[in-house]
Amino acid sequence: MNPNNLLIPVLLPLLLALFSFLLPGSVKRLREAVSVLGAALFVYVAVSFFGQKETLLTVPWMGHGIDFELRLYQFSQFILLAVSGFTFLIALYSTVRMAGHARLREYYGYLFLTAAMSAGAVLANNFVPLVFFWEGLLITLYALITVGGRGAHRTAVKAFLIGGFCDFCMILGIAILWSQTGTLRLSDISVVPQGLTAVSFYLMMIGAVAKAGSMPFHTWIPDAAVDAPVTVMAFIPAALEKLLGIYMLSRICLDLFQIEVNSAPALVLMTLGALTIVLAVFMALIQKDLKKLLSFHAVSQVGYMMLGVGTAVPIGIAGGIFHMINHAMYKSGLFLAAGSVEQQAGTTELKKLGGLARSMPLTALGFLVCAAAISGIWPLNGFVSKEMVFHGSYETGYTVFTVAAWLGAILTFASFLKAGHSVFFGPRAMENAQVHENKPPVTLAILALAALCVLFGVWNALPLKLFIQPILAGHPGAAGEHLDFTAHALAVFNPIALISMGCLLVALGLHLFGFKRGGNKAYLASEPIHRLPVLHTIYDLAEARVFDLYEQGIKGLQALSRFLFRFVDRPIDAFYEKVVVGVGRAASGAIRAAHNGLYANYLAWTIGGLAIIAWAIGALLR
Amino acid sequence: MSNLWVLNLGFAVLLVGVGLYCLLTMRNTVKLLIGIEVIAKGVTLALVAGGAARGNLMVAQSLAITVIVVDVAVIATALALVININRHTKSLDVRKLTRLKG
Amino acid sequence: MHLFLLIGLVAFSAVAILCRELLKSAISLAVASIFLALLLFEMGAVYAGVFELSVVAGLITVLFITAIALTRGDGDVAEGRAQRWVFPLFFLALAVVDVLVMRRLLGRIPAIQGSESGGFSQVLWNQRTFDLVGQVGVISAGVLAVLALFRREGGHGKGEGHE
Amino acid sequence: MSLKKTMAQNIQTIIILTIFVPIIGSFTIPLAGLISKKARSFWSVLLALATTASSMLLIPFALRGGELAFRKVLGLGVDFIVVADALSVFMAVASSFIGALIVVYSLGYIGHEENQSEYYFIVLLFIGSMMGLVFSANLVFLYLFWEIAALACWRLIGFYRVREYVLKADKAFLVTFFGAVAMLLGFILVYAQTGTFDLTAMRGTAIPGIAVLLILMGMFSKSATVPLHTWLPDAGVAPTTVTALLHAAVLVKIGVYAFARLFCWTFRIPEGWQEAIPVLAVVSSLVAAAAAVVETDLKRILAYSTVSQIGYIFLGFAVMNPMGVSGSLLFILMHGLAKAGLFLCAGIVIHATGERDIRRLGGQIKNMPWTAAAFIFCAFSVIGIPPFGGFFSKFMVIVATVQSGRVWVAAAALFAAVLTMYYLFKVFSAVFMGEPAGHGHKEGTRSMVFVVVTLAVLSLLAGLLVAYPTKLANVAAGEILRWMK
Amino acid sequence: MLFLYIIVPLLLAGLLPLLGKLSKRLLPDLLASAAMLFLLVLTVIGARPLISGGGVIQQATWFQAPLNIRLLLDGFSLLMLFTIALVSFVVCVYSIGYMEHYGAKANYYALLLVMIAGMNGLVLSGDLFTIYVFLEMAAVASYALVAFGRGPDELEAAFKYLMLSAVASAFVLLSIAVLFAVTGGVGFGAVAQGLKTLNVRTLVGICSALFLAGFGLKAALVPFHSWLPDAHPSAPAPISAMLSGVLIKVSGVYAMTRVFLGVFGLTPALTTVLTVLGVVSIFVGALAAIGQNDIKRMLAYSSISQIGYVVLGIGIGTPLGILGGLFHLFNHALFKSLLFLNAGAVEQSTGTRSLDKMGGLAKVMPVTAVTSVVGSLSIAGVPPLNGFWSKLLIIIALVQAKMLTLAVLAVLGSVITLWYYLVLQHQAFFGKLNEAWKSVREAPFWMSAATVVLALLCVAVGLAFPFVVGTWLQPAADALGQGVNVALNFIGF
Repeated sequence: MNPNNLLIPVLLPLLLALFSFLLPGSVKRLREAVSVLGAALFVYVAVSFFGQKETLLTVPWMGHGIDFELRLYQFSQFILLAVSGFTFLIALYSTVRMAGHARLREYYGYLFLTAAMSAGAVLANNFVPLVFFWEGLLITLYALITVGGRGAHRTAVKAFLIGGFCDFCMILGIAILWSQTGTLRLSDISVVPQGLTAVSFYLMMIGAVAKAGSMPFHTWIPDAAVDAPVTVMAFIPAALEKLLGIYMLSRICLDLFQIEVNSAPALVLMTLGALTIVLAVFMALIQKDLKKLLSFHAVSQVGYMMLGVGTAVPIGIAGGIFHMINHAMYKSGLFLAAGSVEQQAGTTELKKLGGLARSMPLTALGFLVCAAAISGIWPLNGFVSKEMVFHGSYETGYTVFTVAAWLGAILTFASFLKAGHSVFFGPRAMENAQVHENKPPVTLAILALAALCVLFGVWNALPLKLFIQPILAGHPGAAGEHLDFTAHALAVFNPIALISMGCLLVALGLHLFGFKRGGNKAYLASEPIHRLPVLHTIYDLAEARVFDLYEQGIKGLQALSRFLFRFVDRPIDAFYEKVVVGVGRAASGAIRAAHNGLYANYLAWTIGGLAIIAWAIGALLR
Repeated sequence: MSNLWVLNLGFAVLLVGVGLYCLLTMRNTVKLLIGIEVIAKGVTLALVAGGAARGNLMVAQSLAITVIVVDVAVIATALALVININRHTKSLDVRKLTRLKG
Repeated sequence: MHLFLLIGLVAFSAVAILCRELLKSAISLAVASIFLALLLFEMGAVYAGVFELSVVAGLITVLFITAIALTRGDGDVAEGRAQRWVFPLFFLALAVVDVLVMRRLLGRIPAIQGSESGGFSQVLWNQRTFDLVGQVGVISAGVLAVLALFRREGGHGKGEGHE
Repeated sequence: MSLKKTMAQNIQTIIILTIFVPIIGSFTIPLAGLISKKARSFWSVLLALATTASSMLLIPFALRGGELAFRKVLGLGVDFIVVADALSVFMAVASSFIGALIVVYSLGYIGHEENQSEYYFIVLLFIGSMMGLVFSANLVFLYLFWEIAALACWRLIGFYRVREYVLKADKAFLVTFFGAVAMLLGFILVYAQTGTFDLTAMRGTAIPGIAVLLILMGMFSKSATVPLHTWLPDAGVAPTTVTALLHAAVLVKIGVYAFARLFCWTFRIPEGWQEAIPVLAVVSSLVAAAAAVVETDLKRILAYSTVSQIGYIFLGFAVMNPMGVSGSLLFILMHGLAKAGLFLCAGIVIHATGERDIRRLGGQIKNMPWTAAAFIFCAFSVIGIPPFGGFFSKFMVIVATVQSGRVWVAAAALFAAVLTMYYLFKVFSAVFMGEPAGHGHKEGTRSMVFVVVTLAVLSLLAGLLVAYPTKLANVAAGEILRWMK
Repeated sequence: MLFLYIIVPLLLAGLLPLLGKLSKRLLPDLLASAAMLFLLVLTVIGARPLISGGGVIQQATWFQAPLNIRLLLDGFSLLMLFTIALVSFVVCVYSIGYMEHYGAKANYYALLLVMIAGMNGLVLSGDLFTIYVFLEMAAVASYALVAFGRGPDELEAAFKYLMLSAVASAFVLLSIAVLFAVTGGVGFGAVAQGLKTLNVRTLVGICSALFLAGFGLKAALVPFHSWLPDAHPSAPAPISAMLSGVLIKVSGVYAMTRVFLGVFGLTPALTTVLTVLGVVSIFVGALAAIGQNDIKRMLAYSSISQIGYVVLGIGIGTPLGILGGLFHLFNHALFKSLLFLNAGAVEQSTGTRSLDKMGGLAKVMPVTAVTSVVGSLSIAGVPPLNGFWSKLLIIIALVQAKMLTLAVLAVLGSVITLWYYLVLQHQAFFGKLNEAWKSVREAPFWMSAATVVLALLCVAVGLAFPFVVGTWLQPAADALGQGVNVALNFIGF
């Protein structure tokens, strides 16, 4: 393949973005049409790239080893395909959902810019273009969130700042890695993390997992769920950022660094993953707004991926990556469904919704399938990938992570029972009387994603063999082993799978218990857990954003800044304004006071001066 | 002769000292001018004594005369100043001349 | 004789300074001038002595007396009371220091003997001509100064304006 | 041979023109002012553009790695020596170009003030002194142009003749003068050691630490680096065009240029200082960023931001590896574009609303969308977000710092970048977002908006087409560090 | 020919009081300015070629008849003559406008001319005693000129000035008397020769101290400076310019330098004392100036400070130091005169010297404002103005002489200098226009012309400093650099 073709996935969306920017706002349908068609073309390009031989494009750029290098190989082919697919679906969905929005022009522009940047980041084989695209995504993220309206700006800034901080960490990591290895080419690097390179690993890991939305860098996601357009949520935090983040994390763990099983980096990653799973899902459980609930799950699920990749055993890694793609599908589907509901019912508050299954059957179907998938119901894709992660974490010997993952599974299912129950079943809420099914592009997108969830679950061999196994083939940990995860992908009768099933039952029980306790109101089903003695306090604190690292960080920044300002900057200024001027004035005053106008005084100076000079000359002569 | 020169020089210095004392401690402006005159006398003495001691008497005399002439001019100007000041302040006290300071 | 004249010179100078009345001071100064003139005579410096006698003892005394008469302000200036005992102390100290310094100089200072030729006027005219120009200049400066300070016309301009 | 000679002569002529067109031209501006206001404005813009054009003519020469030094013997060891290489050409182009844009902007901004003749006169003199400075290869002439710049800066900061403002101008002048004379003393120490002021003759000379300290005081005072920085925020009392000029094009870049020219290009400085300067730079960066977070005056925030960014430039030069040096050079360009844009945007806001306290501003995006967009573009560039130009320069500086083994310094610098991000967004939110404070403010004249949009677009283009300036910067970096080999 | 420098002003001074009866304004203005212009041209065209081969001694003539007056001219004297002629010409031009309201112009010019004659004579004399005589001549004229306004301030200042000067003269004379007694002569050559043959270090030390006190008082070196802040501000502005610009340099610095470098020979002890005095003067003068509210008093303190630089430079004793010191002397004559003339213009227009009451005068007095900016920056040592180059040379010389501490102090001094000049600028010219001065007009033509000439000279000397240094200063520094040899060579004449 001609290496220059590698620019197409970047340039095509870029052109689409420019088209959208330049097209006057008054032109209505053309923009949507071109966008959908263009996105389809994008998918076509990605598909045609799939399975190609490894291709490298190198353009000299800035010297110092900074070249514009793109590399197409199995992993990037796969991610590229996913990116293009989601772009297409979101574009399709947006034609309805965003119709008539005041800033449509910018919306599509940023959408395709995001796609272009993502494609670039995925293909980049040199750290500088990688960071270029990677960090460039911050701008589109910022811009897309602000499309949500005036109130969204705060959230957009939050997202930007968190992302920026983590990206800077990654830059530092890259810088260290470069200084250690002497090259910026990703494909040339493979080091053992120790000493400085370990620092580099952690820093780059922060960048990667933060992009994916891991704790504690997740806090903008629930905020954005409220402020940003739901398509943006479905596109970025739910899909693209997971793809990119976990892609990067896998690159770091598989290629750039040689991570041993249960080595310190692996344990750190797993711990972070486990914490993310549990803490985020606890937050998700008690949410009373569908979009917020979904957004917390978007965080929680990252934990599985990190846990999987962090196990450093082949099945775990494969599970993590597989979970990434699965999650992108069902979480997008869920967000899109939520968006559909929002568009039709005007709200996503669980309390105000109910019984929509009849009036919006297709949306409900899509939602339920996706919810089942995320909960890990057999035989959907979520089950497969989660099982792989469970296996992987179990293999490391640290069962505690497996337990945490199971706990997450329980609560995930419980919260989706609550959500599904309160939105689509139960008595129909008064406000929802006039709700109808949404337009075809919307349902099409949702159903397509749901169908993929089923497909990847039932025919899991397809993604596993096509996508996942080739990626791991070159991995040192898997070298020599014959990789085949399909064998027991859907196997139920093994201890781990059985425990997982049991977890689901526990979740059902919890839900029913809560449902009864809450006076048959589904949205209150999580209240028993919410009300648990210690947990309740913690929840309150969390609601007050005490655990929000961003808010605390900003407070810290401000405090530090005030400190530096008051005790370093101002004293320096005071030195000039007060001390120097004061000393000058004081000296001047003293000298002026000495000139008191008395002749005798002046004469005394003269004679004294003569005496001193005579003495000095005498002394110096000797 | 050298000893005589030293003697004269000693007295000349004494005169200058007395004159400086006057300038330092006295208040009356006219008195100060008298102090200046005393100093001038000391200087004249020193000049002539110097000449006399080394056989340069004629030069010394011409120098002394010039000094005296200069002295007159200075004293005249000074007295004119004193009289003018006296017109303004109605006083001869040098310690009241402290308009200019700082 | 020489020493006597020197002591007289210093003594009258001191009196001129310590005298409470300006007029007496001026006269004491004139007497001191006469002593100096005698000293100069004694040293052979006749012309300088004559000049001293006429100009300093005469002209300057007249100037002083005129000024004292014009100002009539000697009554309002009270010299410090301490003068009576401070001056002797100062004088004594000065004299002691003077004697000490001069004794160290005694006979120690090498010197080049002058080799003068010609009389006074020749020296004055041939060697110190430039000084004469200077004298003329200084005198004219003095005259112009007095003229400027006692000028009638013109007023004070803005000189008095600022305080 | 003769061809080469004619070319050298051409280059000489161009350099002389670049230096003296603005300097001599500046003195004709008051004369043009006698004709009419229009003539003066036109003439000023023309001069500025001519300077830019003439400096740009040198780019091909510099890209070829050409280095030309020629001298006019004046006696007393202070010959007028001019050196044209990639470094000086890079600086000259960056400064004169941004300067020219600011002059265009001034047409709208200063259009109704008094003392316009003086304004344009001094601005052109300012630009001219910068041109002279970058081409000077004699320490005395370096100092000379240095002080002319300080002088111009003094008049311009006190442009509004309010007493407090004039006092701030005095402060600026005094602090920079203090630093400058200290630097002069340093130069003289070097002179006492080498017996020459000629930089070209001193390449690779090791100089004593005390001289480094003294010279550094000059650079720090001019480039407003902690602890000699507080005059720069105070200089915000000047018309915004002036502040933009100070921050972006001319003044603060002088110090860093001198750093590159002296401590990288010419002298070998003692080990201890090589270790200390990066730390000093990053401390400056941090303190200033912190101050920017706390301040509420729009222009003071931006001023502290400059102080903070200057720290990076120093850092890049101070680590003395090719990447750091070319990163810092790029930084000068990128920061110049973006900071000029930010200030000029702030100028539009201040011009329209008469308000500088960000707590009393808000919602201006409604009234001035172009300005808001330009502001955020430039802010992205200053923060260092791709694809804007600032990203590359910051990235290179950080990477170079790590490469030189100073991981903690790089980490601190990145932390300052986080602060930068925070305060710039704070400013943007406070000024353009939120509830509108006051309505119906106009966006400013066409020339003003044109310039800010141009700067914003240039900030973006500088990132997308970063390869071109980098080429020049790399050539310069190679030349600068040549003696190290 | 050189005798013209003395006799022309002196004769004119004698004539003017008579001519003044004929024409109160025009004739004195015209004649004085013409005489000064004549001397200036004479210096540039006539006198400079004389010293192409080093110093000369010229026999004065009176209508072709030789007089027994021998005038010494070397590079140093020439520089001083040039400075005197330049500043006094500008001052005369300025006086045309300024002295209108004082009246008695003829008398004023006569005194001024006597003063100039005195300074010229001082510079041209080759004899310690003659130096004293002409010093007194200039001084007596200057007492009267300080008191010319006859206000209480003026009289008080003149009185103190006179009383301190008289003491200084006595010191000088005493020293001359001792030298005369020891060496048997008062000519430079005789004294130098005598001191060379005799070994009288202690005596020379004492004489040095006396000379330093005497001439130091004339030059207003701290601690002998106390009269200057009173006398210079009180005088009419052109006279302030004259005093600060030339008189303290001629009767103080020139005489001191001549004696120490040309007759005694600079010893390390003297170097130390001179440089320390110089630095102390720099700081005392500069610090005192910060707190001043009277514009002219500030300038006067500034003179003390700048004289400190001159003495510092010369005191180093190295060729470069001397060059720097002399250059600064010349420059200071230019810019300090300029600043005093500016102050005079402001005083005349607004009627006040108080900085507090001024403000924003740049708007109504643009020429004065611009020229004063030039002067201020120049004196602070901002390039490319002339003050920078001379300070640069001094500091280079200090560093080369390994006097690093003094160099740092000198540099700091120039920062303080800039400080108070900025205070002056923002109080007087910069800043908002004070309401009271809305109707103030720019100074009359001749005054503005004088300031513009000086300002242009400041710039021109700054830009063309190699030329100026080569033409006027290098010969002067060379003459001094030879030390006592110059004087010894002249003994045969």
